[in-house]
Amino acid sequence: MVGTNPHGQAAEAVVATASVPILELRGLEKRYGATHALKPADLAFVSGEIHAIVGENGAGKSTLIKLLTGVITRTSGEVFWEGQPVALATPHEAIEFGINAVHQEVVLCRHLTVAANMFLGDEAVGFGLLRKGEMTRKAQAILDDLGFDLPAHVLLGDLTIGQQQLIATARAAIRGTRFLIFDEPTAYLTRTEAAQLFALIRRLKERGVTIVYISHRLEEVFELSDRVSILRDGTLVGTRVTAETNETELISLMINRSLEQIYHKEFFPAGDVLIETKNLSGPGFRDVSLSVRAGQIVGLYGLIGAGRSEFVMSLFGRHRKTGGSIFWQGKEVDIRSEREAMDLGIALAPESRRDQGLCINLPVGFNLNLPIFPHITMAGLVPFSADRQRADRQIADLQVKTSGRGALVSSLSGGNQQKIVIGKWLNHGARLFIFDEPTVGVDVGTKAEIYRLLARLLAEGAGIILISSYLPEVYELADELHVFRRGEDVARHAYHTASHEEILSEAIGV
Amino acid sequence: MSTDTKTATVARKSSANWLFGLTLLGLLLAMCIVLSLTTKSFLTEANIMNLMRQGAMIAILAVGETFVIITTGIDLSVGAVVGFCTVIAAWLLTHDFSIMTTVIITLGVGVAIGMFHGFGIVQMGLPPFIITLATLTSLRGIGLLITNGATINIVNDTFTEFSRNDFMGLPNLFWMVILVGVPAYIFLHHSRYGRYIFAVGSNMEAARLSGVNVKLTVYLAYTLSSTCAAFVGLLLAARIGVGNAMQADGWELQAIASSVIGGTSLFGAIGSVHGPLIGAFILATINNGANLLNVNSFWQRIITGLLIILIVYFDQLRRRRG
Amino acid sequence: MSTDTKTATVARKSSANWLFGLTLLGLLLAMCIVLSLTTKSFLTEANIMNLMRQGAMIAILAVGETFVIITTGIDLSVGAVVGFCTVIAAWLLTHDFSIMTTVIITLGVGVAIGMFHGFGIVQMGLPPFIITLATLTSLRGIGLLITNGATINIVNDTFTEFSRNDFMGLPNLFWMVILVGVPAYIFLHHSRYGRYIFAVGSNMEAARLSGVNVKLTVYLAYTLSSTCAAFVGLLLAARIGVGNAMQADGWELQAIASSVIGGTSLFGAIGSVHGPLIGAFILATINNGANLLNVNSFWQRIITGLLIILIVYFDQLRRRRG
Amino acid sequence: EDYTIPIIVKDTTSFYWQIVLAGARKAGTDLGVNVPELGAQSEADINGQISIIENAVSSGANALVVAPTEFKALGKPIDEAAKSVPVIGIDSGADSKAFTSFLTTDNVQGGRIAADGLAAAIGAANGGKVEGDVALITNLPGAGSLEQRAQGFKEQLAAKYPGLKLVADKVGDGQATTALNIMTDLLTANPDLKGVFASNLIAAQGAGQAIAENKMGDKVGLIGFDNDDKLVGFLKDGVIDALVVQDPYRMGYDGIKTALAAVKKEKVEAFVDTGANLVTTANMNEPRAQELLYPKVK
Ligand SMILES: Nc1ncnc2c1ncn2[C@@H]1O[C@H](COP(=O)(O)OP(=O)(O)OP(=O)(O)O)[C@@H](O)[C@H]1O
Ligand SMILES: Nc1ncnc2c1ncn2[C@@H]1O[C@H](COP(=O)(O)OP(=O)(O)OP(=O)(O)O)[C@@H](O)[C@H]1O
Ligand SMILES: [Mg+2]
Ligand SMILES: [Mg+2]
Repeated sequence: MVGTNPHGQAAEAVVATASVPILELRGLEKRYGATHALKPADLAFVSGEIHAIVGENGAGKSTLIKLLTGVITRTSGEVFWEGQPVALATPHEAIEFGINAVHQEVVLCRHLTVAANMFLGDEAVGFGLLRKGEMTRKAQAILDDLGFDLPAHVLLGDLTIGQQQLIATARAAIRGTRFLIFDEPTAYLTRTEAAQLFALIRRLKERGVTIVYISHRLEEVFELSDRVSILRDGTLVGTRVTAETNETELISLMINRSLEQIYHKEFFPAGDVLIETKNLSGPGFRDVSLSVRAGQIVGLYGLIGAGRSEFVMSLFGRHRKTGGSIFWQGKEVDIRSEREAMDLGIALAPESRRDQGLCINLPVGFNLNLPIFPHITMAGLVPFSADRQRADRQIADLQVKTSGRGALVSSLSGGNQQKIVIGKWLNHGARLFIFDEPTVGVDVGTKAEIYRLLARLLAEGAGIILISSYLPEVYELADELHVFRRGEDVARHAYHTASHEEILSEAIGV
Repeated sequence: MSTDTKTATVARKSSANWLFGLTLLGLLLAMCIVLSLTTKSFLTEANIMNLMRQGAMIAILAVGETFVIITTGIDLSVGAVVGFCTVIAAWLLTHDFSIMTTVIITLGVGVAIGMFHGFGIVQMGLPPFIITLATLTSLRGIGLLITNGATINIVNDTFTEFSRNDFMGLPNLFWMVILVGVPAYIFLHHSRYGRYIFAVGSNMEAARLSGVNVKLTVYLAYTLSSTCAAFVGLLLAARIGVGNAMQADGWELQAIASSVIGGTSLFGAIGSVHGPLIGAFILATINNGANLLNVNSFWQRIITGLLIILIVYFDQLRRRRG
Repeated sequence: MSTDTKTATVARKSSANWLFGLTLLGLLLAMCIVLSLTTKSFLTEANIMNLMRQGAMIAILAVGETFVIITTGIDLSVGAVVGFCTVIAAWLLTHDFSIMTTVIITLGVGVAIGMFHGFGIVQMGLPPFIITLATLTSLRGIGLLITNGATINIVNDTFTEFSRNDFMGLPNLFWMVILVGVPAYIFLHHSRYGRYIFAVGSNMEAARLSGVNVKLTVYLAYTLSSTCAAFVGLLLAARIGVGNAMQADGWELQAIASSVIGGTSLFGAIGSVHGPLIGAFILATINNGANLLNVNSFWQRIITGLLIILIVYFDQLRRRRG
Repeated sequence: EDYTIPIIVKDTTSFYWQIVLAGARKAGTDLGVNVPELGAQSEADINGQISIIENAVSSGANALVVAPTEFKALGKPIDEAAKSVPVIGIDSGADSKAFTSFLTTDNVQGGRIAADGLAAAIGAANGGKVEGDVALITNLPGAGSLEQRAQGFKEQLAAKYPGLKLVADKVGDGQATTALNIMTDLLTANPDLKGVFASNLIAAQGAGQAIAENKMGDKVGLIGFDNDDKLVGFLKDGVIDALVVQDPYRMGYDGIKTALAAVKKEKVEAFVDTGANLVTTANMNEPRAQELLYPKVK
């Protein structure tokens, strides 16, 4: 089923002649006004290979992909498809060649069904009418075949963001019959789902599909790819055969310096209990009892939809609890609004930056200061200087790659947007920081910085709840690790007292 | 996994979707029953026929408007297009064009206006609110210029009688609702471009990335809306027997209200064809009922406003509980 | 059309934001210069004073409307609120309330209407379009009921003269624009709640999770809009010397158009106070100029529509180019 | 026996029509007839009025009293209605022979009277010289009676007053403020303007206000049409020189009375001209003028 187009005819298997480039870039370049997002690049993709692309946030990876799929138009340069120059001016044209992509931010229609999304733009039609039943059946068959346990008839908007990502993958797989690009596909996936995805990618490769794979997780790059290209600051700095390189080399090419340790972990003596829940229940989770002490990171691990986000949303006053109690520094509290939570000293960086974290069409400085306007307001007005200073300091501290505090957040690359989501809470003076998937889409260098930042917060006497679906992250950082499954807190481990496998099986529930 | 619970709720929602249409219909029926009991004249053949005639034109406008709203747009010009097209039709008929030619040219004018809106939105990048507001203003001006601020009499009796006559026991005007509604339903819910209208309204970027011709889809939605309005212009010209550019003032708001009462979301991507039709007849029934009950015309306005709030509110509630 | 080009546009625009305001002002000045050269009466003190009076009311409405539009809402009721408040003011004055009391009560009515809108949107979850459309309909009805469909003649000369008189060489009505505009500017651009209005318009959920009281902000925006409208109602009552519920019909569209011409985005999160003010005076100048040039009233409508398209189009172009 | 005779006016939201309704209401109480008061949303809302007529007939009225919004458009619907019940026309005509009786003011004649009044006012202000620039302000396009007034006004100017030149023929949007703005701009653009005819209540309110604001009452003659407290005030102050006043109260009253007679199969007058009168600052205190200026609305 994989690699078949929606009408069911088998795609002609492409015979991989290893030396013929299926797609070749010559001097491809993209400018956004003053920003030089991609400097003239030459690169050839060999038919049938898995080609990884790595680079820091804002290095130009997504830009390259958007150029190849006709989403944006190039400033200059040429693209050759099987030796012929092509325009690739519209997505439609790219799809005609069999080029498709799973883009970084999930771009599908929430209001349409899964099946409708999978066949969007290429519907099955008979006598001018849509064959809805047939499409739903086919979509379901494809999903089942891929091993994705997802229904085809539901509205896309009712799935979690990770599940949406899988649908996007399935969709691209049935349409990108020759050349398929994945832009950070695992950012929202858990281990099991990532494993399903890798299986899919390998099957596609067997069918002769050329694959471009972008990820910030280097172990994935080594697990999957044949060759890897490195982008730094819009410049293509090199291409390596994966088997002939190593992590250290890639990192030094990416950030132009070496990085001895990504997971920066410091241990602090546990202080007083900041927050404690007793049998807390709410929408999406029940009976959770845990506590966080100053100087401590409590990690929450689980599969997508395990209820971790729901749990912290209740701590933060976004949802009302339905049972149990919350104690803040020993006193029972009822947190009814986000503002109340903030006033207690709780900060929350939510998981979806686009939906929950950022005012995307407002300036960087505005977003950074949004939670602290009440603190810097004087006589009802926000003084310019305070506004400016605080924003500039955060931008410098977090090394946000932006033209300034006045730039709109939407002009930042994904990883830099994530820095804003976190950065807006650092000025707030909170004692308990809740980070929900803080490193989604963040490059290794920045990740290391964020981990250092966590340590700094701990040193200042804060406590942290860290949610991550990326096991190594919580595993390496959490002083205490809770495993969630179907809304319940099913296991608790002290630092490094359980193996990855144990934790994973607790999360899956086998 | 959570998928199971989600699937369940979703399944309930999507099955409630059809029920929802039914329930609005239920509301309409309930109103009719109450009026039948409280007035002796509501449930008479003559009155039901009147009601069908009175709701028909807004119903057709609301269907056209719905296409546009689903794409997250808005078409403020429909009332003006109706008025303008009464003028075009009247002018053509008084200049001895045949009815057939008149109908074709008038609908062609509708198509042209819709294309112009598409052009403004797609090519010039104007907000739909602005371009259709501008056409509203200009079209009234052009219509007034053509008639020199007066009215054009239509002397063609075949044409004017059409709107008064019946066919198989139903008013011709109501047949026109069916004539527009059935193809519109098939188009919106069962054709490829109908689906693209939803896709564009849901996520324009996603639609574009999927190879959907977004521009064409936008053109299509506005053209359909203006063409429906031109068609209503023909019906109105037949009904009032004159061409007058100031007619159908404010009908755009009634069409939009009908559409929203019928469950269309102004944020796009949610809507149907049957909903707006029911919405339009609910509004017509409110007016008809108020007249029959001899409600003071000022109270009638107040009640209409309150009922709109109530209907949409309960509709939201039901959908939320769905 | 793609997000990227859009984003790029906006990014550059934000630095050009102030310039953009200036350039619209440039357009206004250019129109004035052309009219000064083509008519002998435009550049007379009397006419400039008239122009200031003529643009003042829509300008104030547009400012109020802008708050709402920035939150991604819309307030269709402002015209009806103006008409309704002329009735309230006239009724109070003819019942021997003092001017002070009349002003306070009328503004209080505006606040109440705005709160009601906030309630409908926040608590009942109604679309802004619907709740304000419903108030539009109902308020006209209530106003007509109060006046019994007629007009209330205001006999208080101090009150009616206010709109005619000048202060320091500028018409009182224009001073009222300044009186509203300056605090509105400070509020929107420099106060905490002003910023929350932008945040809510950009991403309601993100604003909420950042501790913004979203409900209060929405209440605030609608209350400001209705209060501006009530204030304009007072000014209008003074200017035409009567209370009449049907006045200011369609002013909501003029206010929205002024706001959009002034650079406000109907998708929310983009807007200013100076933009809508300039937009309103551009529209007033178009009408004033057309009258002075003795352009046929029907042509005047056509030209207004075309100019709206042109102005918004070139404005978009300029913003795109930065 | 209980009779129901609805009165259907053009637009319930204006004072003029409220006077008509008041007359009809009075007739209703006097004669023991049930009189539903109906009307369209505006004077241009033809379709709305047709629907109201349809509803009134099907709701079992014994007769209808109708003020047609548009001559041609209402012809067929009135023919249709007259098949079931007697129809009495008031105020304006319609293209139908089915009216049992007809009580109207001739609006074209009203326009002529306005022209005469304006000429007289200009003559009085300029030492007998009837010449100079004049203007016409129509409140709303597309309303039949306003078109007829404009027509009569222009015809009379052309026929009788060659010295008066119509320099501006302005059409507003139904708003007093628009009429006010138009009038202000007219005064600015035409410093030699001698007179203006504002052809209905709202237009006259706006135009009067502009003249009062600019203190041009002595220089510019203003003729209004119809009346309310505001306009009578202007008339007193000399802002308005004359008002063309109809007898709406009588139209309403006699409309119902005639309709009742028709229902009872009594003989009724087929055509009654209720007349249009010129009320000037000079004659406004005469009893008949007072009766017309201060109708018993409540
Ligand atoms: N629409 C835009 N307007 C202006 N600049 C842009 C736009 N999109 C991207 N950029 C800039 O182009 C550069 C490259 O961005 P791109 O999204 O390609 O980075 P990336 O390598 O995909 O990073 P990440 O790993 O964070 O996704 C960045 O500096 C970014 O700020
Ligand atoms: N408002 C709600 N009411 C009831 N149940 C809900 C609600 N919102 C979410 N849920 C359910 O709660 C469960 C937990 O979802 P949640 O998104 O919190 O998981 P998570 O562990 O944070 O995973 P992810 O990595 O996707 O964020 C899901 O089964 C979801 O369907
Ligand atoms: Mg990227
Ligand atoms: Mg989560």
